[in-house]
Amino acid sequence: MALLNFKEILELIDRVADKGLGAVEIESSGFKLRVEGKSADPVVATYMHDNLPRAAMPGSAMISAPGPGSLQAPVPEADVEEAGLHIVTSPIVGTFYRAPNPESAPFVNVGDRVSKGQVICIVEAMKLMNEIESDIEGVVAKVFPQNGQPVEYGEKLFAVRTS
Amino acid sequence: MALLNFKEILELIDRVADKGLGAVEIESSGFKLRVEGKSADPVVATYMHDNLPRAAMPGSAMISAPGPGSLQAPVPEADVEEAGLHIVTSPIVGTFYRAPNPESAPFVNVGDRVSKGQVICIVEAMKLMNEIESDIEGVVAKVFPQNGQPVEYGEKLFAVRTS
Amino acid sequence: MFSKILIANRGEIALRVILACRELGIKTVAVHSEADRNALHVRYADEDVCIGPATSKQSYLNISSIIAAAEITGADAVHPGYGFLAENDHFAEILEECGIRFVGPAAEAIRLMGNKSRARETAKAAGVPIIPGSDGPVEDVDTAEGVAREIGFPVILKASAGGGGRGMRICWDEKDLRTAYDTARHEAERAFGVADVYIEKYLTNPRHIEFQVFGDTQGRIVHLGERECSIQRRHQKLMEESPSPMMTPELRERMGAAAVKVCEAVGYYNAGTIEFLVDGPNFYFMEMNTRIQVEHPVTEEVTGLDLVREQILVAAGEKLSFPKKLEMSGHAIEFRVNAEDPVTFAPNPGRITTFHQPGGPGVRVDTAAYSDYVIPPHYDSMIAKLIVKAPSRRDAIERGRRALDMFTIEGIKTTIPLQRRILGDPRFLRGELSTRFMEDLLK
Amino acid sequence: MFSKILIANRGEIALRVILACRELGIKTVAVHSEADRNALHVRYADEDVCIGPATSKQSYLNISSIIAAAEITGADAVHPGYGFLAENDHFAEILEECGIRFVGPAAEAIRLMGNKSRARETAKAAGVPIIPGSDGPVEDVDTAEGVAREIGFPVILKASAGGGGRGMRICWDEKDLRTAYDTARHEAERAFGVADVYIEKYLTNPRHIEFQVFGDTQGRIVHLGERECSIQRRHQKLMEESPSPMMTPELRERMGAAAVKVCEAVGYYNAGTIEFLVDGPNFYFMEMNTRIQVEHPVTEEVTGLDLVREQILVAAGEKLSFPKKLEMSGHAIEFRVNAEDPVTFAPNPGRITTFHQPGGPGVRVDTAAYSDYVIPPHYDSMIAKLIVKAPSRRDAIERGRRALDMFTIEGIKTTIPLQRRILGDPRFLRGELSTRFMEDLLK
Repeated sequence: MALLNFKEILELIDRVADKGLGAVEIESSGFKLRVEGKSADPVVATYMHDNLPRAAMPGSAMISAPGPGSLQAPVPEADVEEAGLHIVTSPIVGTFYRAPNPESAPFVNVGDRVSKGQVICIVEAMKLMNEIESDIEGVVAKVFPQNGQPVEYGEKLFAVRTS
Repeated sequence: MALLNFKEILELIDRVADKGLGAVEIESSGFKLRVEGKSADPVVATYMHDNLPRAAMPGSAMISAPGPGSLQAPVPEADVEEAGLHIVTSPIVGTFYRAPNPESAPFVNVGDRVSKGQVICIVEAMKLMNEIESDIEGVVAKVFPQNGQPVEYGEKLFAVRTS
Repeated sequence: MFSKILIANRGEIALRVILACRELGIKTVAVHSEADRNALHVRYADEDVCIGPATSKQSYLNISSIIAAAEITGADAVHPGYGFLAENDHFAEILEECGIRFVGPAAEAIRLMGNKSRARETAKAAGVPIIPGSDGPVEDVDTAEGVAREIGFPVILKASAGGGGRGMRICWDEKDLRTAYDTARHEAERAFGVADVYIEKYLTNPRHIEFQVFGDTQGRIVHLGERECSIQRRHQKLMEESPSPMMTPELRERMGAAAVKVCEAVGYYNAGTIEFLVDGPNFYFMEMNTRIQVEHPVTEEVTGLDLVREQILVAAGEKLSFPKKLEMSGHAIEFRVNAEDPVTFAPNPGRITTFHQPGGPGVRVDTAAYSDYVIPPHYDSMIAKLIVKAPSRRDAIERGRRALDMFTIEGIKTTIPLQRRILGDPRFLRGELSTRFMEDLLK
Repeated sequence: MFSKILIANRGEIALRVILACRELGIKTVAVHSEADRNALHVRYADEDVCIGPATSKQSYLNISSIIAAAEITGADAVHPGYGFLAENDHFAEILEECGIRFVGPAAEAIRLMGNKSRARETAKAAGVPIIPGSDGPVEDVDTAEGVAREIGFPVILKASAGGGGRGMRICWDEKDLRTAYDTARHEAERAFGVADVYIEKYLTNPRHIEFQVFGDTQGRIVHLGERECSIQRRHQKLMEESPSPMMTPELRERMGAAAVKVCEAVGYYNAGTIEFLVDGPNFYFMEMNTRIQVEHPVTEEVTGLDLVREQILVAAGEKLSFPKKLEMSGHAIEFRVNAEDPVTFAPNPGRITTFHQPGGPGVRVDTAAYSDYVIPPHYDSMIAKLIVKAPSRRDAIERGRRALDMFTIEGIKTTIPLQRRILGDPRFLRGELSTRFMEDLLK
């Protein structure tokens, strides 16, 4: 069995019943388990074992093949998983700048040590230069966007090695 | 069986019943088990192990709850599975008669021995009386339709015990 | 009015009939083969009867099964849809003998007009121009060759009982003809149960334009304008539109009058289609379809009528519900979405994993498909019809483009990419159509 | 004409704008929250930008994020849809300051008319009857009580900035008013960011009838007939139809003229709706919606216009494309299909396991849902709009019935059973509607 053995399934069933839960659903590539409690209605705990939205129609299409104009950052997912790496994401939509102005040096470079609260880049939105601070201490391991590139909300900006 | 053996399935069913759960559903490539508790709607235990359209929308609805006017014979599937039983189905659409005319005795009754080729009923279609022959030798174990009832193509007429 | 109609068909047309019945308050009976247990027409009908195994011959073409199904369910009428038994005069006749109304023309009209070679004679007798060719079916290959030499090559062999391209062969010379004769007869036999073929001069670059006709049993017969159906691949229509971009009011009047004349010659009633080939300034009667067509929605969209509803009303003895001079407005295009490889045209049955259809103004989708539906390999590959309507042809094309772009079908291949390509073709945009359009496009 | 439009919305209206843009050859940018990554508007737009987390306030209501998204994608116009920022004058203003066109009226018109209490004053000044009530927002509960005593109970509290039933409370006596005042303000604050509420006489049995208006920047303003919207539950419309079964040509002319007069008073352009309450022979201006409405398709179906296309054309400076006297024909009904329990009305988000929409003539479905779509719990519960059109109200009802019957949505509960029940109600069939219809039906 892909994920659970029979004893584990029974244990799950007992747990759902004993705790009076609505339902538990487990889904993993090619495997699916759903236990519904007495009540019915919505799912209380959903556990998905892979990162990919399974059959979600537009999702799968978007992720596997971003449209020509898509702003999805084409970052390989593996980068994110790497142990000891913390990802700083953009809190706003705008244009990413590594330096305060075109003549200056970048706020930070790969290999630089940054402290929590240190300004590491600027995201310009509506003519405002928003200084983005590092939310962690560590060493810059990667800069994701190019200088001057548009970034979305939640888009990866930096990877910071903390260990 | 892909995932669970028969004992395990029984154990699951007991567990769902004892705990008063809504349902348990397990799905793995080519294997699906769903046990619904007492509450909910129809299906008590569905076990699909084959290549048939899986979650085919109208199918599931038709099978679990035939519409008000549906001609689907409401035969419990369990009957069919019984070992040593051969099912004689209707080769045509029409009206099922157990006897050549209203005054006569039925061609066969439960418990009668039938030989291959023996006429066992009539299906009337377009004013024609079509004599239906048994395609096997054995003892009549069950007559599915009532006398005078309409039957579809492929609908179960008789169960014949061959062993 | 009928109280219960049995639909002797499957797929989108069976659903189409169900929805017309529902609006009229008529109960419905679906019949289905073993392969169609999960089909939507079975789900949405009030009753359903399994009539045989997957093979059409033993189910949807099985007359006695279908009539027995009508009898055991107490249906008082049968709608045949299109294809299958829709143009089988024998079926219409037996039904009437059993006291069950056939939603279509009289059996006699099917016999006269559904048979292609007899229809030619009828049209000729009514003074409507026909394409030069044989007087009726040709008895053997030598007779065929004689006719061909007389009218001159190229010629085309056609199944007398046929339709939809089956039993059809183009012959450029005697050698072609000798080879094609048997194949065409064999195909006709397999498809329609009758091997008869006739022969016609083959026009190399004509337009295929058909007129929707409608008659009631009180003797009134009218036409509802034309449909441009030149975009075909292997004699199968891929797209249809109304009005035709080449049509003038004068030509419409002449062709419409000819269409009505042919119908009057046989006392036709219910829905029918007169197909013409148009070659330069000339038009020729080609054949008549004595049934509702796949492409009836384009006429519905420009006339505002519900033709299937009208069929049922007329079959029940009512008068045509619309005025003689119908106001038509706008431009409608239909796209037949087939489960086929858009490049090789190989049928591509299988499971539809994702199905999302376009909406918004002027968009209609007639389909019996859905997410998770498994297209059986036994039947026609058409899984949906997309119909768009807009004030002008140009707007309808834009609407069609966006609707095709936003029609998402995954898990199988469809003709959508091909139709998107057609919409981008300059000749198509200019309305320069002919039955050779696809051949030229794919060169 | 614009080359790229950003759509500051989600769901079916975002798709609706995308399809209008596609027909006009305009590129589109979708914005979306983290919860909407798999939404169809993201899939079908040419570009997409994630603008924030699931909460509306931080995404679809986040003005700076949306404007930044327009800037980084180079959009030259923004369509706000309905809801969210559609009636936010500040948003319209900033956009224009940034050189991005707002597809809607001038910010000043939103300020004057989008604000309910100011709109009352405008209508009053233009000589259009209004319901007795406060002159603008009431400052505190004592003032409210004073007004209520003057005009007499029952009264209704309404959010000045509002719409869609949020921040609305009916008060039958002083005690009700004292309790409701704070709640209504709180709800208004949460929904629209402005707590102001005003007070009006509450009519107990009126009809809710609205007029679609449309103006261009050349100063022409017309109305496109009425929509009957009396069927509401908790001030949320469930079904709309056009024309209203109670309307006479004379009343339509008087109400339409009043609607146009209100618009002229503020130099209104683009799409708008004037809502009236009709009480016996009297009608009262209630409020104006300075945006496209959810129910715009019923007007599209009877006029043959594409209102979203028209919005874009007018925003680009073009003249209204239609003649002053529009021919309207047929009868259209819209059903809002919400993911709600039809009995308890509790929202019912979750995964749609099966989704099959009806087709055939006269049926339109505008939706962003599909099989396997997971309805997020963060937003509106409307998942589809079913619109039917037929020659008469009676036929439209039959068509609506069969379309609802053949609309299959599984996995979640919807309002469809409730709407089927409404279609069977004798008062509905007779056209005896009022805003109390649902209350009486569910008694």
